[in-house]
Amino acid sequence: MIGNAPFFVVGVLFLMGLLGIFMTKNLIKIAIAVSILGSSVNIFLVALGYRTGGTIPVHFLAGEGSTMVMPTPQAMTLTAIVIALATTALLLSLIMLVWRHYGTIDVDEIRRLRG
Amino acid sequence: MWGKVYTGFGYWDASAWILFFFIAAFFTLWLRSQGRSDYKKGTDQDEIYWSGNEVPEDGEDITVPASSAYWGFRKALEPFYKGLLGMHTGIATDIVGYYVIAVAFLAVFILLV
Amino acid sequence: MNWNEHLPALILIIPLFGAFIAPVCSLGGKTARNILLVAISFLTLIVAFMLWRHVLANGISYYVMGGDKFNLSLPSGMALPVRIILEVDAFSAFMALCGAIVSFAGALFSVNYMNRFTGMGRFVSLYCLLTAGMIGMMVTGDIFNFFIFIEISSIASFGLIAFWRDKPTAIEASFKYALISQVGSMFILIAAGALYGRYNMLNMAAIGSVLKMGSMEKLVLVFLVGSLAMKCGTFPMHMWLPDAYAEAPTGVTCLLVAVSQASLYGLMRVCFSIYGATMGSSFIPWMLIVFGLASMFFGVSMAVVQHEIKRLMGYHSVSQVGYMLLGLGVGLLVLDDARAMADYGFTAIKGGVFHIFNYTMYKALLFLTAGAIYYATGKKDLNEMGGLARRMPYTTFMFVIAAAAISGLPPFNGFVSKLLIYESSFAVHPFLAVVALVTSVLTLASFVKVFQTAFLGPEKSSLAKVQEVPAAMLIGMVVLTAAILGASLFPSWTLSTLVEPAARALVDQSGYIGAILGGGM
Amino acid sequence: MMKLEKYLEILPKSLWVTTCNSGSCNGCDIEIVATISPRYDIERLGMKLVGTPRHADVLIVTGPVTKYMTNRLRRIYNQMPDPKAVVAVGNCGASGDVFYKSYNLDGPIDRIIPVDVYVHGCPPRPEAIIEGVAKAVLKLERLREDLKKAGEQQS
Repeated sequence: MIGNAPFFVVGVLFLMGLLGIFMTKNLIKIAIAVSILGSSVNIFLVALGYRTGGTIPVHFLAGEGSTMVMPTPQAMTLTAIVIALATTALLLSLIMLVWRHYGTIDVDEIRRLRG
Repeated sequence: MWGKVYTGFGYWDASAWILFFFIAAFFTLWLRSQGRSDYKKGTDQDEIYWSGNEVPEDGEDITVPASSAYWGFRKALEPFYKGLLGMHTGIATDIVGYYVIAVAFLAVFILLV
Repeated sequence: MNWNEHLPALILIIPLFGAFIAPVCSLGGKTARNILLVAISFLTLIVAFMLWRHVLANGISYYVMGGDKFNLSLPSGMALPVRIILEVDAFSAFMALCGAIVSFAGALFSVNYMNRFTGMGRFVSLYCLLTAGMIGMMVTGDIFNFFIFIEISSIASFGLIAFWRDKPTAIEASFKYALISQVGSMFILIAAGALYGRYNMLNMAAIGSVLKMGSMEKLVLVFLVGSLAMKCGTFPMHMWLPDAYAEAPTGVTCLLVAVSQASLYGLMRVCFSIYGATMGSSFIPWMLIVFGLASMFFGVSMAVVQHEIKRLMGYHSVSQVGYMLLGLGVGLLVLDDARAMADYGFTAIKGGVFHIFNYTMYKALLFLTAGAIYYATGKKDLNEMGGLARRMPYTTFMFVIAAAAISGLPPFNGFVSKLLIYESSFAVHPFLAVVALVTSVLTLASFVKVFQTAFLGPEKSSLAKVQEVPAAMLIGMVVLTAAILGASLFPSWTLSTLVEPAARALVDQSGYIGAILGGGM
Repeated sequence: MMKLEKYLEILPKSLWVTTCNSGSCNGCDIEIVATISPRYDIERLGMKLVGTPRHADVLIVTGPVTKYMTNRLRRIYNQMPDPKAVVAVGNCGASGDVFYKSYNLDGPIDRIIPVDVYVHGCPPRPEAIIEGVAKAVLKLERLREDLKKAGEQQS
C-alpha cells in the first residue's frame, strides 16, 4: 500500500492541476496550474523508476546490490523538465503580451477570436 | 498510369472524365461562338443592364458581402447554429474543458465496454 | 557503410542544423537568410524523397542513434532496448514526403511574404525547428521521442503563431494553442510513462510485440488517442485550430497543416502498430468513426458561416481531418476480419491515406492563396474583397484548382480519395457515407462563396492598385498545384506507388515489429 | 462578322418582349400580365416576356414618362439589340391622358424614344395589346429587310 503512495500523490496533483485550469480565471494562476500538471507527471516518471533496494546502474559504484535502478526514467524526467521549463517560459511571455494588448489577464475577457 | 482505380463497387477512370471535359468544353465554346456579334460596340448596347439605372463606377456599391451569402441557409438552421456558435465561446479554459471532457468520456466508456 | 542507411538521421539533422545556423546566417543579411531557408527545406525534400525511394526498394529502414543495435546486451544475456531508434516504414516515409513538400512550398512562399517584417532570423530558425519536429514525429520509433518531437513542434509553432506579436489576436491564438497543447502533451507523457512502467520499454515496436490488453493499456490508449486527436483537430477539441491557423503567418499555416498530419500519423501509429489486432473491442475504432463524422459535419457547418478567409479554411481543416479519421477508423474496425478487410477495409485505409496526401497538398495551397490575397490586398475579410480574378489571374487559377480538389469535384484528386472513403464506409453503414456526402456538398458551397466574393464580382475602388504577387510566392504555389494535378491525372499510378505501400505498411503490424526485433529479442 | 442575315431568318415572328413601367398606375401592367396568362396565352403565338432588354425584340412601355424615368427609359431602349420596335400601351403613354402637362412629366413616350405602335385604352384590353404587338411584327419585318439590304451591300 505504502508503495503506491507516490501514485496517489500523482493522481491528486494531476487533478489539482486540471481543476486549477478550470476553476481560476487568472492567466498566471492557469500557468501555475499547468506547471503543477507537469510536475505531477514528472513525479509519476520518477516514481516509476524506483526499485526497492536498488542501486545506481554504474558498475564501479554499484556495490553489492544486484538490483539496479534503470536510468531511463531519470533521463525522461530531465528532458520533460527542460521542455516544461521552455513551455512555462513561453506561456508566461504570452501572458505578458496578452496583458499588454488586452489590459487584462482575466481568461473570460480574452475572446476576440470566437465563432 | 492512366488505368482505372477500383473502389470495390465500381471504378474511377480519370481519362474518361477528361475526355468528357473536352467534349463538353467543345460544345460550350461552339454554342458561345453562335452568339450575335453585330451589336454596336461602345454604345449602351454593350453596357451592363442594371434595371435601366446607371451602373455604379465603384464595385463596392453593388457587391453582396460574404456575410450575406447563404443567409437563408443560416436562418433556416437558426437553432442548430445557435447551439453550435454558443459552443465556440473562444475562452481558453472552455477549449481545454471540452478536451478533458472528451478524454474522460473515452476513459470511462472504454473501461465499461 | 552505405550512406543510404543514414537517411533517417539526415532528414532530421538537416532542418535541425538549419534551425541552429539561422541566427548566424542572418548576420549575413537578407539574401543569405532567404537562401538558407529555401536550401534547407529543399534539401529536406530531396532527402525525404530519397528516403521514400529507399524504403520502397529495401523495406523498413531503421537507424540507431549511437550504436548499431538498439538494445543493450548485458553479460548475463539480458537485453534491454535502451537506445534511441528511428524507424521508417513506407507510411512514415510517405508522411515525411508530404510534409517536406509542404515545408518547401511554405518556405518559398515565406521568402517574399515575410520580406516586409523584421525578426526574420528568428522566423527562419523556428520554421526549420518546426520542420524538424514535424519530421521527427514521423520517423521516430520510440514513444518518448515522439513526445519530445511533439513538444519541439509545439513550442516552435507557439512562437510562429505569435510571430506578429503586435497583433492581439495572434497572441490570443497562440496562448490558446499553448494551453491546450500543454495539457495534451502531459496526457501523452503520462501515457508514455505508464507504458514504460508496465513493459520497461519505450520502443513502439517492442511494446507492440508484448502488449496485453488490460485496464492500464486501455487508459493509455485513450490518453494517446484523445491527445493526438486533439492535436489534429477533431470536433469537440478543435476550437484552437481555426484560431491558430487564421492568425499565423501564411507560410507557417501551410506547415501547420503538415504538423497536424504528423499528429494524425501518431494516432494511426498507436492504433495500428502498437495496439493493432490486440485492441480487442471495437470501441476505439467506432469512436474514431464518430469523431470523424462529428468533425466532418460540424466543422463544415461552421465553415459555411465564416467570413474571414483563413478562418473559414481552418474550419475546413477540421472537416477534412474527419474524412481521414472515417477512412482509417473503418479500416481499424475490420482489422482482424480478413474477409471484410479484403472486401472494403483496405480500400478505406487506402482512401484515408490518399486523403492525407491530398489534404496536405490542397489545404496548404488554399492557405497559400489566402496568404497571397492578404499580401496583395492587405485584407482578410471576405466582405471587403471582390473582383480579384482580373488582378491576380494566376492566384485565381490555383485557387480554383485547390477549391475543386477539396470539394471533391472530379477529376481532381480529392474526388478519388473521397470516392474510396464513401464506398468503403457505405459497406459498414450507409449513414456514414451520407454524412460524408453532405459534408462534401457543404464544402463546395462554402468554397463557391469564397470564390464568388473574393475573385468574382465587380472591381472595387479600394482594390484598384492590387497586383499579382511576386514570382517566388507563385513558385511556392505552383509546387503544390503540380502535386495536385499529378495526383489527379494519374490516380492509379499515385495509388499504386505512393498510397498502397503506405497503406500496406500501416496494416502490417508484424512487419513493423519484426523489422526491429528481427524475430524476437 | 456580319452573319446577321442568318440570325434574322430564325423564328422571324416569335417576338421576345420586355416591359418598362415608366410611371403608370399599374393598370396596364396588370393587363400585360393577363395577356401572358392562359386565357390569352401569347406564348402560343411564339411571344414571351423576357427579363432583360438584351434579349428583347419589342419594348412595351406603359405610363407617361416621369422625370425620374426619362434617362432610364432611354437607356433601356438603347440597350436593346437592333432591329427593335416600341409599343406604347395605354392612353398615358400615347398622350399623357389625365396627367397631361403635369409638372413632373417629361413624356409622353414619343418625346423620349421613337414609338412604332400606339395601343389605346385605359387600360387596353389584352386583345388590343396582342394586336399592337402583331403590328410591331410588320414594323420589325420592314426593319429586317432594310438591315438585310445593308448587309448585302456591305458584303
